[in-house]
Amino acid sequence: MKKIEAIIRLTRYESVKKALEEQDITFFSYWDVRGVGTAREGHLYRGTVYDTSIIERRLISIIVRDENLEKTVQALMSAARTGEIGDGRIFVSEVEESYRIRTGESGPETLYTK
Amino acid sequence: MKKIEAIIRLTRYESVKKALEEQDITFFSYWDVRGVGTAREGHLYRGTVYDTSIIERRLISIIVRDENLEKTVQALMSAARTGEIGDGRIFVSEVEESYRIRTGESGPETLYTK
Amino acid sequence: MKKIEAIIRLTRYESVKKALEEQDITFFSYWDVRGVGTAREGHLYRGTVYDTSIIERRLISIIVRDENLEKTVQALMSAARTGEIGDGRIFVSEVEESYRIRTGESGPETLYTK
Amino acid sequence: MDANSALDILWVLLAGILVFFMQAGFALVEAGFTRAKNVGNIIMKNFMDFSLGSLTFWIIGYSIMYGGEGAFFGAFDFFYNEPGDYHNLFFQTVFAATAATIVSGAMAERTKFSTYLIFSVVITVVIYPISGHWVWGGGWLSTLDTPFHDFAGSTVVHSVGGWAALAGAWTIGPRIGKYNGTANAIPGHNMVLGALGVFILWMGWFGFNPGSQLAISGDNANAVASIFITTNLAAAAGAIVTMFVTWFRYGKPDLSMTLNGGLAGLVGITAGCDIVTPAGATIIGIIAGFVVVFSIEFFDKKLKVDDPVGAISVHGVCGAIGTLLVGLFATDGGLFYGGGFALLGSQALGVVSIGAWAFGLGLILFRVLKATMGLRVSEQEEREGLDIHEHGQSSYN
Amino acid sequence: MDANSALDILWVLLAGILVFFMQAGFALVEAGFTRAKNVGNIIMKNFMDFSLGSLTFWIIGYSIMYGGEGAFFGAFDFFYNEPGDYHNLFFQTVFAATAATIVSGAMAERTKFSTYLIFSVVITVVIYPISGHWVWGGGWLSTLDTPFHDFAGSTVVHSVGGWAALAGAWTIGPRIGKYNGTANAIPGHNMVLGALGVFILWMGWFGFNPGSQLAISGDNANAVASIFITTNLAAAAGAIVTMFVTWFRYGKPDLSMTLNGGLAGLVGITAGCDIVTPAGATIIGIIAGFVVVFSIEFFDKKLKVDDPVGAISVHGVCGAIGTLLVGLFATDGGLFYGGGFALLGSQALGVVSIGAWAFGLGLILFRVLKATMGLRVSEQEEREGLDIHEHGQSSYN
Amino acid sequence: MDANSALDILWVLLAGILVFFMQAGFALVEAGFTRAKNVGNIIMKNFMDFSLGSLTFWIIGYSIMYGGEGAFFGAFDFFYNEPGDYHNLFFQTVFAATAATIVSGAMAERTKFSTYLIFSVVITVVIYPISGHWVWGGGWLSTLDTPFHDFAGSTVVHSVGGWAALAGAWTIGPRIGKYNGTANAIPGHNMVLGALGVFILWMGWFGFNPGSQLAISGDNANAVASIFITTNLAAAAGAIVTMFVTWFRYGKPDLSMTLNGGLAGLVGITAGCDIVTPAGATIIGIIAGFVVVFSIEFFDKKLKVDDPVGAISVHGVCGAIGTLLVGLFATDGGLFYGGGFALLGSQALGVVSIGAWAFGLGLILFRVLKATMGLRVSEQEEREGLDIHEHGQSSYN
Ligand SMILES: Nc1ncnc2c1ncn2[C@@H]1O[C@H](COP(=O)(O)OP(=O)(O)O)[C@@H](O)[C@H]1O
Ligand SMILES: Nc1ncnc2c1ncn2[C@@H]1O[C@H](COP(=O)(O)OP(=O)(O)O)[C@@H](O)[C@H]1O
Ligand SMILES: Nc1ncnc2c1ncn2[C@@H]1O[C@H](COP(=O)(O)OP(=O)(O)O)[C@@H](O)[C@H]1O
Repeated sequence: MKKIEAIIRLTRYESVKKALEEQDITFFSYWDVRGVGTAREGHLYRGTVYDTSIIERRLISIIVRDENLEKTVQALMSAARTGEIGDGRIFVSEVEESYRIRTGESGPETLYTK
Repeated sequence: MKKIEAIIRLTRYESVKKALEEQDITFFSYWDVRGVGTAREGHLYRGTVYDTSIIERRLISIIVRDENLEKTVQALMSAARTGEIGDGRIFVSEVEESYRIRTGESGPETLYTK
Repeated sequence: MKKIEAIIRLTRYESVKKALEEQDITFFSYWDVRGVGTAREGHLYRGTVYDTSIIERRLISIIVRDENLEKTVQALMSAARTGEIGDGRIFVSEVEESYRIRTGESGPETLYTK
Repeated sequence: MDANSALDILWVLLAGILVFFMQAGFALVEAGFTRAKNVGNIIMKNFMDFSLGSLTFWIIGYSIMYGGEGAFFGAFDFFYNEPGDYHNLFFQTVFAATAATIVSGAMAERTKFSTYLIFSVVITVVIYPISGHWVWGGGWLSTLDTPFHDFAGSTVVHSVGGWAALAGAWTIGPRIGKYNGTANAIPGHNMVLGALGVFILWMGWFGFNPGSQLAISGDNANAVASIFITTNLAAAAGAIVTMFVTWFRYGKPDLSMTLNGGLAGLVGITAGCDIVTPAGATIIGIIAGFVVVFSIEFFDKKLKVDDPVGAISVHGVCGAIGTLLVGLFATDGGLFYGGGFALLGSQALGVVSIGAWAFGLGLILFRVLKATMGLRVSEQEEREGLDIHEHGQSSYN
Repeated sequence: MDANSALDILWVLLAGILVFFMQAGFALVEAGFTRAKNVGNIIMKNFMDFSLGSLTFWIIGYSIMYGGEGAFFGAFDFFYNEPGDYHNLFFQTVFAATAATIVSGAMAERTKFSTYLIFSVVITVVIYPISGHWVWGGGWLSTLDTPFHDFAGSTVVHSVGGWAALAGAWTIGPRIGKYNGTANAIPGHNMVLGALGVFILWMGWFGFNPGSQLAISGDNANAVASIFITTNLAAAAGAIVTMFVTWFRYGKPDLSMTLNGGLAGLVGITAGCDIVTPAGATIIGIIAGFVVVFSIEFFDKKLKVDDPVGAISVHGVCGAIGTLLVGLFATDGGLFYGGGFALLGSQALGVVSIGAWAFGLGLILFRVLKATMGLRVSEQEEREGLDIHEHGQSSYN
Repeated sequence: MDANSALDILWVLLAGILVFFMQAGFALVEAGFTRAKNVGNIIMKNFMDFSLGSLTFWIIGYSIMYGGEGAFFGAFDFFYNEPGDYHNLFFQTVFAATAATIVSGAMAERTKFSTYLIFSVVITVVIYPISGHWVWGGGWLSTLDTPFHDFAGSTVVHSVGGWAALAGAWTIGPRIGKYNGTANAIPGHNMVLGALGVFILWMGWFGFNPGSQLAISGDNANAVASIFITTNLAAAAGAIVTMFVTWFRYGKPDLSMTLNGGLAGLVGITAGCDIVTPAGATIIGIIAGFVVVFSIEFFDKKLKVDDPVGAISVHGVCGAIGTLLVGLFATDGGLFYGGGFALLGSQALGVVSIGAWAFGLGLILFRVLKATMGLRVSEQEEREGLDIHEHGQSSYN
């Protein structure tokens, strides 16, 4: 099993969600993070410019069976892209075990989509 | 060392915390996430139903020594379970190194619970 | 590639950020978490003491090329340390793949800091 | 000056303060019912429409509305300066700022700030004072055989704002993500702010309606007290009815709609608050509380006009209904009190003619602005929030 | 009508507006002192108890309280309709809605919304007006040889609310997680809301107490001004004393308790605000500010009655204490001013009899509701929040 | 008492209520413009300075200010107790609490709570009433040949607060992280709170300025109405001008500065609101709205005095400017109305002498406190937040 962590623009979330659904990826978790990177945003408060590199982003965490890795990454990539600096990253790492709390089952089958 | 990430119902957090304490697991971090899955919640705003699959959840992240993996997963699993759809998942992955910032020590001993 | 997750005091964030910049680590994400550990904070509400072990912390997540692991951990460690109980932890794990959404590139080069 | 005159001036000024504070109420309702990323922009618009309105209504608006007895128009005297009448100037100024504020709500979360400033001024010094003159300034609606009766402005203030809001919301189009096939919910970010806003508005209405008596000495005192009762009962009835209607219709009592329901009752009673009985006021409130739910649904789901705060239904529709109901419930001239159809006819004439004026001029105004300087922010600005793009910072940090 | 009469009516109406706005204050205090997941429910309850209260007090409550001179009961006339007296109806209506609101605070975060609506009405049209009649409507406590003195309602309004709240909070039981062996803290989610609420309440009290003079012409003017001073000093003294008591007792000055302290001073002075000196008022405030801390602790830690906002202590206990202290500090009849024990005796009689009435009827009411339609939401609903379950949405998005 | 006298008392009391509510406005502005970790501390300070101020001003402050006709000082009578004058005591009490509150804003986020309590009392009973006596209590500035004219306190209240704030903010030093070479932005955490605060303050100013007429009977009524207009126009003009200045200067209209701009207009018009025309008021507002932007930048970037809410510029600088402008725009005695330089001279004398008094005594006070009990919290406390350290809990949970 693989864990995919995508750090995307807040504003691309709706498209990404739809793209994932189209690939039958209907399970994931997300939360809001702040990203430090090359993208810059000019903020202004009482005449002082500030905070130019901290951008609000959303981190989407999806654990998938190995065979679904490719299509998920592709879906994420195309739906999250704007082509402007600051589109974000996708990181993939290995997950050893997965449990479904409700049933106690474990293994890749717990990631089945229905 | 293993990293255990449990995505649980917000409302099970207190029980989970107690169950972990009983297993001497007194170190962890958590934050609130939103989960997309099969569970559905009917929201209503000004007569429009919406947002049926996004549920507030808590992600608990615990790094444990290998020998504590089993009991931690068990504690989490039983304390977080309600049996209803939407109980959440537990994912386990490998952690290569751990440092205690205060002392600079590294290795599994930094995870000792005294 | 390695993923470094550092759980630090909120109040050390500014120093940590500066230390990372000095090491040319200018890409990372962070979010606020609550940490349960040995540190204790005495809160008081309407005469009742409470919540003594839950502390607001910041989780910094950095994915680096293997050769940058050491210097990043060192920078984090020294900038986040106060020497008091509750300084937090750093965990390191393996990342298999990294994509830059904007360009679609993958591999460790996406982590280049120019 | 004798004590009675001073008393009257005091009352007008105090009522004006209450109406002034309604600006804060409108700002909070609008802020609470929309998303956090736009809240600074909303505050700024509300703050500016009162500021610009105060200045421009003094410069020219008051004169257009009250400066002469023409059928359609007052006069064109700049920089009003009549020391013995400043209490009225104050009271009318705080009234005038209301109409523009209503429009702001319906067009929230997507309107360009610079364009907003311009149409806010046009509404305050052109659209509102001219139709206002027809009714309150001695114009044609006030000289009908059976004069049009709109005591405190169900139509003159609220409907004018509401119909201009309809023109605006329709012209600018819905927020991104609001409609894809069906109507989606875009929940407001803070119901406490919304509720505090409604409490403030409700309080302000005790200046808005009873203050429109413009005096409290002599027999005015009892008239004013009576208006307190009718105003309060209509609001209460509106809130209660809306709550039960949403409860039956959606399965749960809806908070933000119920808040709208209280406002619907208040808007509805505004025209007739001086001339109906407490029981009549309660019935008007009930009707308004009922209508507002279906009206919001109708605009939202049928017409697909995106109005985040329900301003069109609360102010436009309930203002019109409340004005018409005066023709039925007025103890002096109402159909149910044996007055025949004359008053009802005048009410209908007023509602339609002022509605056409406000909607028509609003439509022209917004179309022209759309074609020239642009009405709407860019898609990116709308997605990322007006606070960042229009003002360079977020409001919550 | 002469200028003096109009002036009196104006004053009663203005005071009524201030008391109306206290509804917003109560809503904010209650919302701020509880958790975010229930805040919409809290707002809805406060909004509804004023709306239902306004309607039902007009329909029947006012008549029960003021409609006749019986020892225990006024009259049973429906739909009050006495044009020359509408200012009093308004003032009494906004008063009446206060008692139910107090109960809402003590039972927050676990009460079923539908049940709440019912007992809110019962409190407003049965419990409050009957005991109110005893004191203000010509009933038996006002015809004692030394009449019971409760000028603006320390007992008639606040204690009635407080004791009914005690009956309710006791019957419904504590929130989940509040007690497991010892008392746990369940911190309120927003102290700014709480503080704004207290500022609004403090302001509203300048209508509540001086407005209860019901006139301002002639010598009433100085009497009213004096009540402003006693009210303000007692509030200030209460806040200061509570702050220092919490500071010494807990090591740090506690914000939410200090806010309660200001309210405690206000509730305490309400009974005697017209009849004590500024110094007397200050001492009453000091006592109230002291008592409220220990009372909150006592109910919370000893009796284990879970009252999230401290309503029982602030309104019930400090209302009772303040009423009794009139027997000591009244310049006319108080023990410390040579008046002997007669007044103190009447005060005690009033406090006890009204306390028994409110607590007794409250207990019956809540027990019956518990046995029939149920008083409390399900465990799941309580854990996940009343906003989602009772109203289908969260208040912060 | 005749109706006119009662009317005057009523007006003074009502204006006092409005000024009282400004405390909530100040608390919200200050809370909104600072960070969430200190918000409880800010609320607590504002709540306490009103409470302590109410008590101590009654005990001694009022007597120092109004108790006698000395050139520099009133009298030393404790526990004011003059039943026929309580309305004035109330009005002056709510005024007095304003000066200390202003200081609180400029020193926010780093001041020790216990020290704050002490200097809040010193400002309220020593610094403010003595210079206040010079102008309003019969002291030397009011007996000049051409008396110093400060109708409602641009200098007496606002500048005194502003200059004491300057002394305080300078003595205590900037917040950690505010300056490292250049000035950094430390964004306020909630602009909605800030905006609501400004709406409340604006409303309160309708008590502050027109209430300072201290009467409304007879010709006072028109005078009061005129002050409503001048006050409102200056505020509106200040807000509009500040918005455009920030727009041109920074590329975007800045919300928090614009809010300051409205306040700047209000502070600026306070001295001359009774004696300028509407057009004069508008110009004063324009000047204040212009000055405030550059003043904030000057203190922030040049002098590096860290003032999170802009109190020094809004109250100190705009108060001084507004007072001086009376010398130009007063219809009776102003330079532009042919009155020559006499009034302008008196205004300058008053501004400078009171400025020196407030800044000087403030400086001594803060230096002494710094050397003795300490003015500032520890670095750790400041970083982690005053709420946790001074009060043991966070305000948002
Ligand atoms: N090495 C990294 N570790 C963690 N997060 C990263 C890393 N690199 C980028 N990110 C995240 O991705 C976001 C986008 O990166 P950025 O350089 O701004 O855009 P782009 O990917 O288009 O070059 C950053 O704001 C940050 O949140
Ligand atoms: N593959 C996944 N990747 C990430 N998070 C997941 C994944 N599957 C489930 N989750 C998380 O677990 C939650 C519970 O899953 P759900 O299907 O609703 O319940 P159940 O586990 O009882 O079938 C989801 O809301 C989501 O937060
Ligand atoms: N095993 C763990 N898994 C996840 N988070 C941990 C773990 N151990 C510590 N932490 C995080 O690190 C924080 C600091 O730990 P703590 O024991 O308080 O301080 P110290 O490291 O100085 O002993 C905790 O609050 C928690 O957020």
